[in-house]
Amino acid sequence: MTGWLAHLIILPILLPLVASAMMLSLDERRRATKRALSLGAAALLIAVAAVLLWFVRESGPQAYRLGDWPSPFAITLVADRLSTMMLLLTSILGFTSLFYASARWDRSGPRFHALFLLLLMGINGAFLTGDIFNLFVFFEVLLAASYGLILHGAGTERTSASLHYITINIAASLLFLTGVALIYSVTGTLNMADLATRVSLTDSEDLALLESGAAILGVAFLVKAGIWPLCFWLPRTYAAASPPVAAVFAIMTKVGIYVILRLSFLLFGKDSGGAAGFANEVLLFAGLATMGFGILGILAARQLTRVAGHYVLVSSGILLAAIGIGGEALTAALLFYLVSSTLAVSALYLIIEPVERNADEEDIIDGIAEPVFDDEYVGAIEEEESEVGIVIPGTIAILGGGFIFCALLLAGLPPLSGFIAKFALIDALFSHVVIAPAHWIMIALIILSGLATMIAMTRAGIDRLWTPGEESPSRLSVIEVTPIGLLLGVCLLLMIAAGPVMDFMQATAAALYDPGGYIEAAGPAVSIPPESASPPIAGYRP
Amino acid sequence: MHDPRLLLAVLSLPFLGAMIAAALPQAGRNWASAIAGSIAVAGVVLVAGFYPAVAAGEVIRSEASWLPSLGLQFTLRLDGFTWLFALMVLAIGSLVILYARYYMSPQDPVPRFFAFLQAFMGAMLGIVLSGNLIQLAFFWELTSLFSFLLIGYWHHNQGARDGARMALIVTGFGGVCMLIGFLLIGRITGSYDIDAVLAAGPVIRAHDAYLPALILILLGAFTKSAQFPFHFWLPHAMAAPTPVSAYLHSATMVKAGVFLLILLWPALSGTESWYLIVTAAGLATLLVGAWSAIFQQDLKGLLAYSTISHLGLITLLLGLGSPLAAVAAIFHTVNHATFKASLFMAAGIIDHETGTRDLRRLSGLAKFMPITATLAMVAAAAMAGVPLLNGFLSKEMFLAEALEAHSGTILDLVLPYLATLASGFSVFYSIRFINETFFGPAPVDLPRSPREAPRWMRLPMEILVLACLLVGIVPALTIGPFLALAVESVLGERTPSYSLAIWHGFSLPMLMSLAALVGGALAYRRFGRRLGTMDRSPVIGRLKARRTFEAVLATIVDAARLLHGWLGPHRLQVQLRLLIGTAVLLGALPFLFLGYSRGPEPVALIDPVFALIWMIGGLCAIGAAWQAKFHRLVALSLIGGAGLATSISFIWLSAPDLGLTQLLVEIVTLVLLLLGLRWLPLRRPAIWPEARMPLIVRLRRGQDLLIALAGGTGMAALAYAMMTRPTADSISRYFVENAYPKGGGTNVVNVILVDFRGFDTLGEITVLTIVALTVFTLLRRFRPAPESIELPHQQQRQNEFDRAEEDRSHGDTLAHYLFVPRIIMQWLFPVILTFAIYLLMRGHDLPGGGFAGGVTASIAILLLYMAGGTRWVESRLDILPLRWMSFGLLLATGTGMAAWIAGYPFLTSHFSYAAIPLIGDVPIASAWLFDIGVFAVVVGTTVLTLIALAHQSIRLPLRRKGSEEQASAPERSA
Amino acid sequence: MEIVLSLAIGVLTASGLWLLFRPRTFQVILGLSLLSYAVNLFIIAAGRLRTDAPPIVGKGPADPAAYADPLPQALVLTAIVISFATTALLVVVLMASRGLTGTDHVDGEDGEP
Amino acid sequence: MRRLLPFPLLTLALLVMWVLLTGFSPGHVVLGGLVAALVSRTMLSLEPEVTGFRPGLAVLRLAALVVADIVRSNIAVARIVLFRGVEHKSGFLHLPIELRNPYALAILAVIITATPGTLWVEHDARRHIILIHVLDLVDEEEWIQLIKHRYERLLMEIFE
Amino acid sequence: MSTLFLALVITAAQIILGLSMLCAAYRMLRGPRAQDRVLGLDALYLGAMLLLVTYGVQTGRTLYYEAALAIGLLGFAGTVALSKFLMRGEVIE
Amino acid sequence: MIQAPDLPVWAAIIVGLLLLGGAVVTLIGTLGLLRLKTFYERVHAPTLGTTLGSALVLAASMVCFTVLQSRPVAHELLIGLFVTLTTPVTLMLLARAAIYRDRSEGVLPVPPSSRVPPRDE
Ligand code: NA
Ligand code: NA
Repeated sequence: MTGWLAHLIILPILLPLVASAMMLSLDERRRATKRALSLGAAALLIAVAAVLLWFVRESGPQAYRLGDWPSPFAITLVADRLSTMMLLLTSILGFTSLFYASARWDRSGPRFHALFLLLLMGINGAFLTGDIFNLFVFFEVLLAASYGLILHGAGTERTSASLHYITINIAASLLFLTGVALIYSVTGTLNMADLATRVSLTDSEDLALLESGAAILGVAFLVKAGIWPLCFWLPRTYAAASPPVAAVFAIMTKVGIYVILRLSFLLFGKDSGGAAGFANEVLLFAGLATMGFGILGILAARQLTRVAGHYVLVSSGILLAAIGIGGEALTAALLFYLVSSTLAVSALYLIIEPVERNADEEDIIDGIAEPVFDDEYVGAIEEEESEVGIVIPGTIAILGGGFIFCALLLAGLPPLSGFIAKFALIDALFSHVVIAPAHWIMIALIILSGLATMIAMTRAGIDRLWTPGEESPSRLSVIEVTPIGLLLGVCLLLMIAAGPVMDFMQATAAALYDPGGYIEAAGPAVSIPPESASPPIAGYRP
Repeated sequence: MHDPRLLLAVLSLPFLGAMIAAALPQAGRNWASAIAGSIAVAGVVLVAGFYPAVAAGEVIRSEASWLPSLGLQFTLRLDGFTWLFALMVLAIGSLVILYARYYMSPQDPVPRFFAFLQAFMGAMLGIVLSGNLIQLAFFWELTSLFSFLLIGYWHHNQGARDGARMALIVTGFGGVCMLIGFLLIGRITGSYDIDAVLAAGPVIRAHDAYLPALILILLGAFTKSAQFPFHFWLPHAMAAPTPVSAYLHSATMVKAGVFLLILLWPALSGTESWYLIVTAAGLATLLVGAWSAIFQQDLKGLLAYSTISHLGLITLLLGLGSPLAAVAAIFHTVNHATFKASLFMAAGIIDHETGTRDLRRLSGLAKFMPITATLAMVAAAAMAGVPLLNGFLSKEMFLAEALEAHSGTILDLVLPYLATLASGFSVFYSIRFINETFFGPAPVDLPRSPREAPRWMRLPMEILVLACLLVGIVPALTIGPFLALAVESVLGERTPSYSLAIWHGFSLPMLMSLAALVGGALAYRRFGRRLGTMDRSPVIGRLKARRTFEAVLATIVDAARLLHGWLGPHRLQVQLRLLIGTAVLLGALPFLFLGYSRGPEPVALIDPVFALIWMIGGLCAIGAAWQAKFHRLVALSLIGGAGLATSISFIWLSAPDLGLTQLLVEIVTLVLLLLGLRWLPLRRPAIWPEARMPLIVRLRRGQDLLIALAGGTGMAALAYAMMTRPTADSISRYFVENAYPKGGGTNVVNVILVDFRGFDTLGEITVLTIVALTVFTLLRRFRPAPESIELPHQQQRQNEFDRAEEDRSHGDTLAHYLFVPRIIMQWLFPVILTFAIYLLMRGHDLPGGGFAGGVTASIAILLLYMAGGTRWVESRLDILPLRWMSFGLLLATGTGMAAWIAGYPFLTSHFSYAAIPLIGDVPIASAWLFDIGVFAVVVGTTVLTLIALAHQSIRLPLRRKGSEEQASAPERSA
Repeated sequence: MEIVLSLAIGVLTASGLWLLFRPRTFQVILGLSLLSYAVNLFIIAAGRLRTDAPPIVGKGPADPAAYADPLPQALVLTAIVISFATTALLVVVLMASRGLTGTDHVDGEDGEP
Repeated sequence: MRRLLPFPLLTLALLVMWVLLTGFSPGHVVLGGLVAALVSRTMLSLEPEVTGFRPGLAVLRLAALVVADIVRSNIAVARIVLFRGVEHKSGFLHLPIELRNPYALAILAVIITATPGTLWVEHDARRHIILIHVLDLVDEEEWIQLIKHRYERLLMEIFE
Repeated sequence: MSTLFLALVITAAQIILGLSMLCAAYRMLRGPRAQDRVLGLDALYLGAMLLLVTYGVQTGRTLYYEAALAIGLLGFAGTVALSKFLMRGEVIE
Repeated sequence: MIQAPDLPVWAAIIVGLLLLGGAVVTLIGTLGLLRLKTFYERVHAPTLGTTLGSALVLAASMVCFTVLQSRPVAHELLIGLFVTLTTPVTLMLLARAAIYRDRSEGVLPVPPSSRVPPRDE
């Protein structure tokens, strides 16, 4: 990448930063300007991410050395297939959620747009950075913004939930720092690509220290990813957040997953021995446990937001277990699943609120209905209700359609991308030479999760949308419908264009397995000879 | 005319029609039905057009790229069998659409109905035409989905909602199992393509994974075709509008399972497991369905159970595994579709015209609707297997096959008897259906006065009944060639010779048929009267599958809640214990494997002062841990002590910048915590006196102590191991070497912060900004606890005193208290500001920098606030924290972006000397501008945070007056 | 020296963790403060102990061996700032939670002390 | 000049502070001057009361006196701390005061408090009484005279 | 010779200052009243400041001066806040 | 142990003595914290360190750096000045708060004849 195009890599970080910094000096009353500014920035982010993705697909990983310092001394941003894919996903979610928020949610507290854009900045930064400490910084940016966004609109539940969320994340951040310190103390570098080369050269004496550092670091990421038993805060926090915020939070667990993917392949790739294997087992079993827990949560949920939250856990579990099992095919499948499930959860969070808007505050009615008629069908006779369908008002029809699509996506049923994702995952699991018991368990859990989702979603959907209520449904604004439609449209596109998308994922997985391109782009250039000291030279460094 | 691409048209037309229908206005009944009807007819025509090619033995395939990397093409495939099936789906579909046009009430939002119906038809066609298994599963799940919508079409009825949900869950579950089965098949054969799979039959059957794959696929087929014990969803699906039942339960939905069994019959059948599982399931279904059908009081209920029974019959035939049985199965599939569709239509007409389907209330309708009655009688006779009707032919074949020995088990022996018995039941309920509806005295007290159905509503029935008759009388001329085609394409070389003649002479099957007919009729004569009083079928009725289903679901949910509660504690403390515990465990594991050792480097001599400092620091830390519960202020000062020890350590360990910064942050944090402390409740003494503390609490504390000690020991051990190892070849070497020559600063730490790693700093000030915004946002809505709304008790007392004394006035105590401090703190303000600027400017070369300077400036402002109070300060100083933040961020970012102009990456620093007379060359680095940005952000954020907190106090009087004034001054000043 | 610093880190960590597990928000905040001291010292320790070698270089050639590792120091500075910010936030959330739930228990409900 | 430098003494003090901090060089004097001038202007918005400060010999005399007293008091207090036997009776002391200038009062407060053994506790601005705590309160009257004669008079000279 | 002497004396002075900090810490820990503890903290800060000055002398570097100055100029802010909290129940009114 | 700066003997002696003196005075002050009986007595103790103790230590530093850099170094004066200005503020505020607290709890450290501090309860 040369010329002006080269600076494109940093735009996903700078664009939201500058836009929000500009908004800070704008008065709170100039809402329209702020909306325009933030939506414009979010739309631009999609374009930037798309161009980057296209470019990276054509020409391989690209690095951006901040401050023009040589690698590995500079903080390096790296755009490769994986990171640009995550960027694109983030910017799509960001745009749709912001769009949705402008229906009314951005009015429930001051500075919503600034916080939202800064969240996007943090997420984008975490995806782009090739430096392990800079990753910490961006984690903090995105976490801080997420604290702000959760609290947006205040209220008891939000505050209580965020108290847990913040405390746990601060504790996790301290673990992050500890891990980074350990890794730095052994390797002497922070650049991920450089780490990759240095880790393989580590003395066996120092290996335990390094692995301990990686493990502690891993715990920090696993908290973000929402792994059992470190995930109990997640469903509650997401449920407490306002819908557009929860919708964009769908990407947050994926940041943790992304980092685990990135670092596990860079640091403990195919060459490293026992420790990596052990970590994989931890990931696998914790992932399976997370799936199990998520399934229980989906079944146990009394509110749709909790269903969604536990689905997030299930998807985290699937992704982590799949990382634990490994293999290129499975990695490609998990990437596809990652994209699909993220979009699905996001759409679900957006649609829950209008669906529940009509319903009373009550919980979903429990699974068992009154046994009106028994095994033998005698119902039709006793039912005095007229057999004329009630006219579904447009709102309900649209909501119902959207809701069904979300349910299908989550349960992995056709015609949206969830089906392909599920198929690809199981297919990859079956493609192993030996199908271990853990693989069977995982397959069973994938299926069970789909069923549990279906049970919970039909229960909720029937209850909320099909059960006639006295009130007439409230109005549904176009601003709320459009983003949901956009997200579902993307999922439909993923289904139709499954071939090329899956090809992309496979190439991405292959690149993860052979990170040579990444290391070449972002790692140390050539050994730098010590500079002979001289007075500072004026001007930009040559 | 057999362009393979036309297959795509056949498949997509219904979906297109569905979309059009969905877009129609609610009153568009005629349009919707007309479009749907023409699409179905067009489909029939298109499929019929493929006949010559199919008849020539060709397998028509149309492929498009879909997921090539996973071995998936979007393939449409048409052979003799699927041709017949597709034609059946479309033809009966057309008739049902015509019927539905008249059945559905004008008030119904029928466009939606036709949209769902067509989409369902499309999905069913998708199953039939799929050329690979995954695609088949795809459409399979789609049929579940659309049947859900169709069954729940009258969703204002509880029964419809429950029925729809049950059908979806049961068939959806089966579909997923089937998908896994397919994936296993794919793994065995290396392909999902149906032709490839069919060709690989022997490989599949010999494979280890055959049995699991078989079971999974059968689960899919059985749930879909309502085989025992999954049959219970079908009767409940009768809550759907009758046209839906007529379609779903004759030619489509339930037949999908049968279709799958037939399709994969060549590949999967012929093993013992196939025989045992499929035959047993079919037989059980046959009997259970037939038995239950006898006792139904609802017309549709009777038909539903009869459907189950006939599906069982087909399954049983397929289970037998002999080619002849397969022929019978295919034949009966078609026959059942025709007579059952017409019977459902009859039931619908009766319901439509009389307002009830209750057999006990209906009677003597033949007088009122003679044509319908006649048609229904013919169809029912076909169902009962009366000669000269199509049902008779396939049932004969069934009975003949039942006589054949297949396995050498007990089944061979009992099968003929059970088959005859089931046939007898079938006769029984057929007679009951006709007799109790059409014969007997005229009905009384019906909701509507019965009359003949409209002409066009009867037409579909007439066509179907005609088909029953024609096939029954001249099978070879009508169905013969098509059946042969289908059989040929399924069985291939194994196609047996069979005859479709009506009369094969007196044979054992004939005798069994006769016995069933006579026996059924006699039994009806004997027991028919008593049926009206029974509310459920004997024996089978006790199974209560539906209630079991609901109970199972409820149990699952309850169990899930219980387990979820156990496995997912929501308490923060537990979560933190788990987090730290996990970290300690995982952090320690590598040492368990690789062993712990200190490094080889010698340790430095212990500096007694340093040790002393940490004696103090450690005492403070432990003291804070000890005191934090009841003596918060004390704990706060002790934390300050520990922080001071940390600062000194930084300085001792050659980090003057850190020491300075830590000190400054310490001060601000202390004030911050004190500001927060004002809003906390007074701590009550312990609930339990130490001695009577419950055991569980003791245990929990012991556990906490254990984890805390483990964590502390772990960190200490890690630190020790780290410090005693030789230094790695660190990248900081470069920073030290180049800080001055390339970064233009001698303070390497600062050059790293603003230049080498300025990007981190940019992120860090962003975090500050975000937090300040959040704090500000949150505090705008802040609602204190009731007991902290009042002024602190100290102030209340002091104000009271001021009021009580004659020569004092309100606020005197405070004024006197702060009299001297205010003067000093006020004059220190410019001094501290100067110090702040000094720290900022020297940072690049010596300890200091933007952050330290910014915090110092904030402390200056903070002191003013403490000395003068909020109103005093804000009436004098116009602090615009948001502007500071905005300016700082933009300056820092802008400095970074300026490098773009010269074509360098973001944050590339610029360095030059400005020649100033008298003073000489003054170095000016862009990094310094960046640091000013940091300074501004830090000032803005710290001040905003503290002010927002402080403002809560002056908002209180307003609140106490009950005023809901929400605006706060920082916002106004922003 | 190394052993003293290790012990210091250990004591800070243990005290901080003990407080972190307490049920009152204020205790938790103090615990996090202690933990962040511990972690900051730990990061410094990652650069190995050097006394009297602050990384302030002269204007001539600089020998990296003569100076304490500056990188961990820069990292700690960033960490200090961030932990200051999050502490501020936590204090405010604590206040808000206390105001809304009426208790300063971390779970918003007064159960065990 | 007044407009430009509203607090010349403050500006000068800040400049001196700057030079003390940075070391003397022409560049720093200029820079320090700029900073001092700018920063001292912020005092404008704080609207401090007029000091009424008149620099003169009295300032030096006061300083010398204070230093001497502080050293003496250090020794006295050290004795009390170190030797348990030393008799001391601590207590509060009310002191009517004639000083009205707030700056003078502030400086008195600082002096009294900075001197070991005495502590300015409170000033009642209506009754013009100050409350002092004395570590070694042998003779109340002696203390009153000490403060009034030694410090108050000098301060009145400087400020009023 | 003089360096050795100085080194010893400085270390001795530092230890003495450390002990004085220990006394202050004792007061912080023991109280009995909150004001005692705040007083202890103030004394602790003073000791720390002097310690930093001695450290500057010991190392012959002026780098630590700013930290000492910061304590001298700003260290009182914390104790002021604590005192005001004790007196008024509120730091900023 | 850190290598001490290389000073001429006379300077080393001066510096050493000043340092020791300052440290000892400070220690005496803080010993007061331990030994004095009431808070109002203890509150006097730290002033030893803030006055004479600081002065001596700062003087040591001044001498040391003046000798080392062979030009007058006086920035320690600033520390002295600031400590002198700020310590009284703290002590005043603290002592007043202590009196308030004592009175509100019924302990009267000030003779009741005075009407200066608030009378609570
Ligand atoms: Na009064
Ligand atoms: Na004093």
